[in-house]
Amino acid sequence: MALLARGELRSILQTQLPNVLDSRWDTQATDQVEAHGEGQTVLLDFDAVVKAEAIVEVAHFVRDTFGYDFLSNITAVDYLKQGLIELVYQFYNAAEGGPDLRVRVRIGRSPEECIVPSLTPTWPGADLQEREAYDMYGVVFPGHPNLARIYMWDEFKGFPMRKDFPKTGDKYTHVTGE
Amino acid sequence: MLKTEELQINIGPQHPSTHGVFRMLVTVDGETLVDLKPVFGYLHRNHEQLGEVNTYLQNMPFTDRLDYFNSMVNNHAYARTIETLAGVEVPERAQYIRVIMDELSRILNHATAMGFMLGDMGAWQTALLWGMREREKILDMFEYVSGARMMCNYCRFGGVVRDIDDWFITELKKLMQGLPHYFDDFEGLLLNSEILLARARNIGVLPKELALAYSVTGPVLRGSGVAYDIRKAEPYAVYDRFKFKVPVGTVGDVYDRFLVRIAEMRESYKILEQALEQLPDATGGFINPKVKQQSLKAPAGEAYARVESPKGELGFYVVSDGSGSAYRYKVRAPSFINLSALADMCKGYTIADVVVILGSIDIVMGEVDR
Amino acid sequence: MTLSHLATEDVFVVERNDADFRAGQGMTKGLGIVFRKFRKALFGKPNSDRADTEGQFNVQYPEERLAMPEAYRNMPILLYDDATGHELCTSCFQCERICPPQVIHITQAKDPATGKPVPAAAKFVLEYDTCMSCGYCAEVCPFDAIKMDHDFELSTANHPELDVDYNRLLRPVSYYETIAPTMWSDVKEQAMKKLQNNIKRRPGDIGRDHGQKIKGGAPVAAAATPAAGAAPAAAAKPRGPVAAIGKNMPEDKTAKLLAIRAANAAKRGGGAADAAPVAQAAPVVEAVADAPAAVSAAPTGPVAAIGQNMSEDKRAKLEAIRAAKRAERGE
Amino acid sequence: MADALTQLGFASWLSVLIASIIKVTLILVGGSVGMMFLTWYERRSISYMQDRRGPNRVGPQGLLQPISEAIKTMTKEDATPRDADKIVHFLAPVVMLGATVLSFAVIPWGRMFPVDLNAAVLFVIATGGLHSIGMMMAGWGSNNKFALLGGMRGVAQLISYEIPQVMAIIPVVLMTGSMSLQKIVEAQNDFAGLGWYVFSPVGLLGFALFFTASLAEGERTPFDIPEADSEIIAGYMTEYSGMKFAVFYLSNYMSNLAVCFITATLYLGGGNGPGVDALGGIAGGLLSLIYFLLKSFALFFVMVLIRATVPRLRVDQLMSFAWKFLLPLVLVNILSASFWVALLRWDQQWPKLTEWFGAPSTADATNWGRLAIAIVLTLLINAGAVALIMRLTNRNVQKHLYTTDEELALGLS
Repeated sequence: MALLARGELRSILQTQLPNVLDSRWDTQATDQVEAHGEGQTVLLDFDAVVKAEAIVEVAHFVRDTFGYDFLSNITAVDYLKQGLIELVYQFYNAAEGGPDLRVRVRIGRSPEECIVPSLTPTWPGADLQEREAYDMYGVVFPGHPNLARIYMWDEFKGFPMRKDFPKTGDKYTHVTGE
Repeated sequence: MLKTEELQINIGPQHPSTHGVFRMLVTVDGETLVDLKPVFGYLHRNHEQLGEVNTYLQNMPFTDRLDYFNSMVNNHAYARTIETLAGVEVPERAQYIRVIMDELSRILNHATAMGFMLGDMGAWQTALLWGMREREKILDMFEYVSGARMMCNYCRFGGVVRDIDDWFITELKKLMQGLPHYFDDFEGLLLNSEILLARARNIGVLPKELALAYSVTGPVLRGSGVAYDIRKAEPYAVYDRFKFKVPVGTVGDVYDRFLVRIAEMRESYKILEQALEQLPDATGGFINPKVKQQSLKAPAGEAYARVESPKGELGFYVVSDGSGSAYRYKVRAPSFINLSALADMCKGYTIADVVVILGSIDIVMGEVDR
Repeated sequence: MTLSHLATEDVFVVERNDADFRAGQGMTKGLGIVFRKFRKALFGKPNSDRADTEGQFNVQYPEERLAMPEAYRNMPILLYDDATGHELCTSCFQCERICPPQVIHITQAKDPATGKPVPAAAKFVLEYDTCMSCGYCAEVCPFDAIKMDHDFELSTANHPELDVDYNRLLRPVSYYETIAPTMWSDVKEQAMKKLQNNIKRRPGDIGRDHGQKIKGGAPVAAAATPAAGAAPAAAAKPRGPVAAIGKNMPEDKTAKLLAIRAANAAKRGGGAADAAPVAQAAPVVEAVADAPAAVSAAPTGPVAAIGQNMSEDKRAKLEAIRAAKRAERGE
Repeated sequence: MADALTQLGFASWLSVLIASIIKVTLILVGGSVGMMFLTWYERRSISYMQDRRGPNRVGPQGLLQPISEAIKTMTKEDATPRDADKIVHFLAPVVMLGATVLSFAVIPWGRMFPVDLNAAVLFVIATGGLHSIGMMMAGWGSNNKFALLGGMRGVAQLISYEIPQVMAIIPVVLMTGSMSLQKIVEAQNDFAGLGWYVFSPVGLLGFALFFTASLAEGERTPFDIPEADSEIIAGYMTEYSGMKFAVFYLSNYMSNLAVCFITATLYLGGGNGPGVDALGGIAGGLLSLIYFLLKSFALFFVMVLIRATVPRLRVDQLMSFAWKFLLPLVLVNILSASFWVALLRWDQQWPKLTEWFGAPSTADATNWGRLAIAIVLTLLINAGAVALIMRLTNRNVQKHLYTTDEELALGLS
C-alpha cells in the first residue's frame, strides 16, 4: 500500500501488466515540457498512458495493489491538433493521502474511435462525470447504466466543448424547421 | 394483497427545498421511495468554455459564481492551480490570509447549510437565522477587505488584492469572542432534541465502502467514517503548521453529517486562533510583485490543484498551451460528485427524508451545473 | 478506517450518545434557549458589537444605513479634476481589454484641426446591466481615471438607460475622496501629475466638454465636439461604431498591425483553417484596401470576430450592422 | 340578552332573533379580529426569537399588517385548476371555516357564555371532527399529486389525534360531573379562583396530553405534516390562491384560537382568577375576560415557541407517537381520574354508592385528608405510567438504532 512517485506507474505496468500500456506513446519516456510558441499544446505522459479497453483492468490493479481506491476526477481534453481526445483519470490513496496518480487514455475524435469502457460498475461516483464527458465531448462509455446528456437537452446535436464546435453563428436561434 | 401502483413525482426544479434549480424524478410506492433520478442543467452556463475564452485573470471573478457561498475558497483553489501551472510562489503572509478567509468561509457555510437543512426538516428557520447573523458578520469583513460580500474576487496569482489591516484583525478577534456562544446555542437548540434525532438518525445511511466508491468528499465522506481531509492528506498553504482534528462519524447517516459539520466549525475556530497568532507581519508583502497579473502566460503543460472547500474537494484541472488563456479548464466540483450518491442514499426512505438527505449533502447548484 | 497519514489523536469520532435516556429533556433545553433569545431580543440592547450574539441585529434599511467600507465596489465611475474640469481618462483602452464581460466601449477623441488622436475619450459607454463589478478596470487603469462607486441604488425601469454614457459616469475627484479617502490619497499625487502633462496635450476644450462642473459650479462650455449627451438617441442597442480591435486605432498603426499579423500567419504555415484555440482573428478594417475578401463567408469561418468573448445576441447585432454597411457601400 | 329585549317591547321571537344575530356578529367579529391579532402576535414573537424584528411598517408596530394581508389575498387572482373538481374545490374552504366557526358557539369569553349547552364538550369535539372532511375535499378536489398526498396525510393525522384529544377531556368531565363548560368553569372556582384543574395531577397530565393532541388538530409544528411546505409544497392548500387561500388561512388560525380557548377553559379555569368574584357584575366579567385572554395567549405563545424550535415529525413517526405514546397515557389518566373522583366526590355524584358504603365520615367538599390521599395516589399512578411509557419508547428506539445488515440492504430502518 505504498505511495507511488510521479511516473513510477509506467515502469510497474510495463513489468506486471505488459500489454496494457498504449504503444503509441511508449518511446517518449520523459515528461519534460519544452517551451513552445503560443497555441502549442503538448501531450504529457506522466503516470501512464493506457489503452482504452484496458482502463478497467488498470483501475482495479491500481486500487488493489497500491490502495489508490479513491477516483477523484475524470477529465476529457480535446487535443484538436493532434486529433485526439484524452481522458485523465485521477486516483488518490485514501489511506496514505499524498498526491494523485494520473492514468491517461487517448482515443480518436471520430464517433467509432471515441469509445472507452465505463468505470461506473465499480466506481459509481464516475457515473455523472462520464455522462458529462459524453455530453460535452461525445466520448461513449459502454457499460454505463444510463448514458444520456447531462446538461444539454436530449435532442441537442453536437458536442459543445469540442474545439471545432462553432463558437459563433448560433444555428439554434434561426432554425427553420430543418 | 392490495395492488399498489407506483406514483412518479417531480421534486423540483422549482421547489422550496432543492437549494436551487435541481430536479429529482422520484418514483414512490405509497410514501417510501423506490427510485430517484436527478436531472441537471437548469443553471448550466458553460463556465468551462468561458475559462477557455478568458485570460487567466479575467476568469477569476467567474470562479466566485461557482459555489457562491464560498467565493473565497473558489478563488483560492483557482489561484493555486494557476500558480502551480505558472510556477508563481506566494509570500507567507498571503498564504496565512488565504487560510483565514477559507476558515471563515467554512464557518459561514456550515452555519447556513445546517440552517437550511433544519429548515427543510421543518424547524422554521430559527437555526438558519442565527446562522445568517454570524454569516452577516463574516460577510461584512469580507466586504471590508475584498470589496464585495459574496463575489469577493480577492485572490490574485501570487497573493491577494489587498492586505488585512488592524481594523480587520480587531474585528476578527471580536468575532472570535462571539462564535463559541453561537456554537453552544446552536448545539443546545437541536443537538439532542428528540424530534431531530427521530428525523435524522439512521436516515440516508451511506456506508464507508460505498462512500469511497461514490468518490464523495468533504463532510459527507467524513460522516461515513473515512477521515480523509485534504488539509491533512495533502497539506497546502501553511495548513501543516496548525494543530487541528478531523471529526469523523460512525454510521454515516444524516445525524453523523450534522455532528461532523458542527465539530468542523469548532476546528475551524481553532485554526483561526492559531493563524491569528502566527500571522507574519506586513513586511513579507501580501502579493508577489514580480507577477504581471493581466498578461500572465503559463508554459504549455497541465496542473491540478485542489482545496478542502466546505462542501468537499474542489479542484481545478487546467491544461495550458503557453498562451494567456487556458486550453482546457475543468472544475472538479464537490457538490456535483456528492450528488451521485444521492439516489443510493434515498432508496427505501420517504419523501420527507429525501428532502432532509439532500439538505445533509449540502449542494449548491452554481457548482453542480457550472 | 485508520488512515496512516493521520496521527490517531488527529481524528476524533463524533459521539452520538445514542444510549442516553431521552424523555424530552433535549427539546425542553432547546425551548429554554429560544425563550432566552426571545427575552434578550425583546428587552435587551440591540446587537451592535461583533462579539455579542444576542439582541436585535437587523437594521431598518431605508432609515438606518450601515457605513460602506472604503473598498466596497459596485459600479465603475470616471473621475474629473474639480479645479480644471479635465477628465483623467486618456482612452488607453486598458480597461476595455481587461473587462471580463467586455462592457466598456471607448472612442478616442480626435484633434478637430489635425485629425490626430488626443489623450482623451470622445465617447465612453459602460453597460451597467452586464457589468459584474469585479473591479478590474479600476485596478488596471494606469491613470486612476476609473474607480468603483459605492452607490448601489441603481434600479431603473427602462433598460436602455443602463447603457451609461459620459455625462452620467463622471464624478468629481472630491466625491471619490469622500467615499474612499485613504485609497485616493495613496494614488493622488501620481494621478494628478499624469493628468497635468495630459492636459498639455489636449487642444482646446477636449477632455472637459462632457458637462463637467468646475468648482465655480458653471458647466464647462460645451465646446465644438458634441457633448456625449447629444449623442444620437441610442434607439438600437449599439452606441457609436463598435470598436473592432484595430477599428479606432489610427490608420498607420492598423496597417503596421496587419503587416505583423500577416508575417505571423506566413510563419505559422499559411493559416489553414486552424481555428487556433485563442484565434487572434485578423480585424476586418473597412478602410484598409486589401481587406481579406472572405468576409462574406459563412459566419462559422474565420470571420473577424470582434473580441472572442462577445455574447451571442451582441454578435448577431454586430453582424447585422456590418451587413448593412456592406450593402450600403454596394459591395 | 333575549329577555332583556322582550321587556323593551319586542315580540319574544323577535327578541331571540335579534339577540342571536348580535351574538353571531359578536362571535364572528371577535373570532376574526382574534385571528388577525394571532397572526401578528405569532410573527412578532417568532421574529424576536430569531433576533430580528417582525412586521413593524404597516400601522403602529405593524398592527395593521394582517389587514393589509387580508386585502392582498383578496386582490390576488383566485385560480381553479382546469380539470379540478370545481364544486368540491370551491366547497372545501367553506366546510373548513364552517366547522371552526361552529365551535365558537359554545366557547366562553371569560364568564360570558354565548350559548350554554349542557353537552358543550361533545359539541366542541364534534365540530373538531369536521376539519378532516374539508381537508380531504381540498386534497381530492384540486387534482394535484401533492394536494392528494397532503390531504390523505392530514386526514390520517386528524383522526388519529382526535382520540387522545377526546379521551383527555374525560377526566375533566369526570371531575366536574357535567359536560357543560359553564359548570366546568364553576367547578374550578374554589381556592379563591385558583382551583384550576391543571394543579391536580390528573389535570396536569390531562392538560399536557390535550395540548399536544390539539397541536396536531391545529396542524402546528411539530405536527404540521398536511401543509409541510418543504416536502409536498403546501399540502392540500397547494392549488389554492386568492380568497380561498385566505379562507383556509383564516380557518387554520381560528381553529388554533378555538383550541387555545378550550384548553384555557377546561384546564386553566377560563375566566377564573383572584378577584373576579369580589368585583362581580360587569367589572368582574371584564376582569374574567382579561384573565381568559391572557391565559389563551400565553398558551399560544407556547405553541409559537414550539414552532420556532422543534422540527417536524415524519408521518409514520407522528402516527406511532399518537397510538403508542399518547393513547396509553390518556387511558391511565382516566384510571387515576376515577380514583380521584371516588375519593373526593362519590357522595355527591352517586347516591347509590352512599347507600352501599354509607356516607363518608365528613361530607364537606374540601376534606383535606381525603384530598391529600387523592393527590398522592393519582400522582403515583400518573408518574409511574409516564416513566414506564418513556422507558418502553426509549427501548424500542434503541433496538432500532443500529440498523442490522439486512435492514441496511433493504434500505429500511
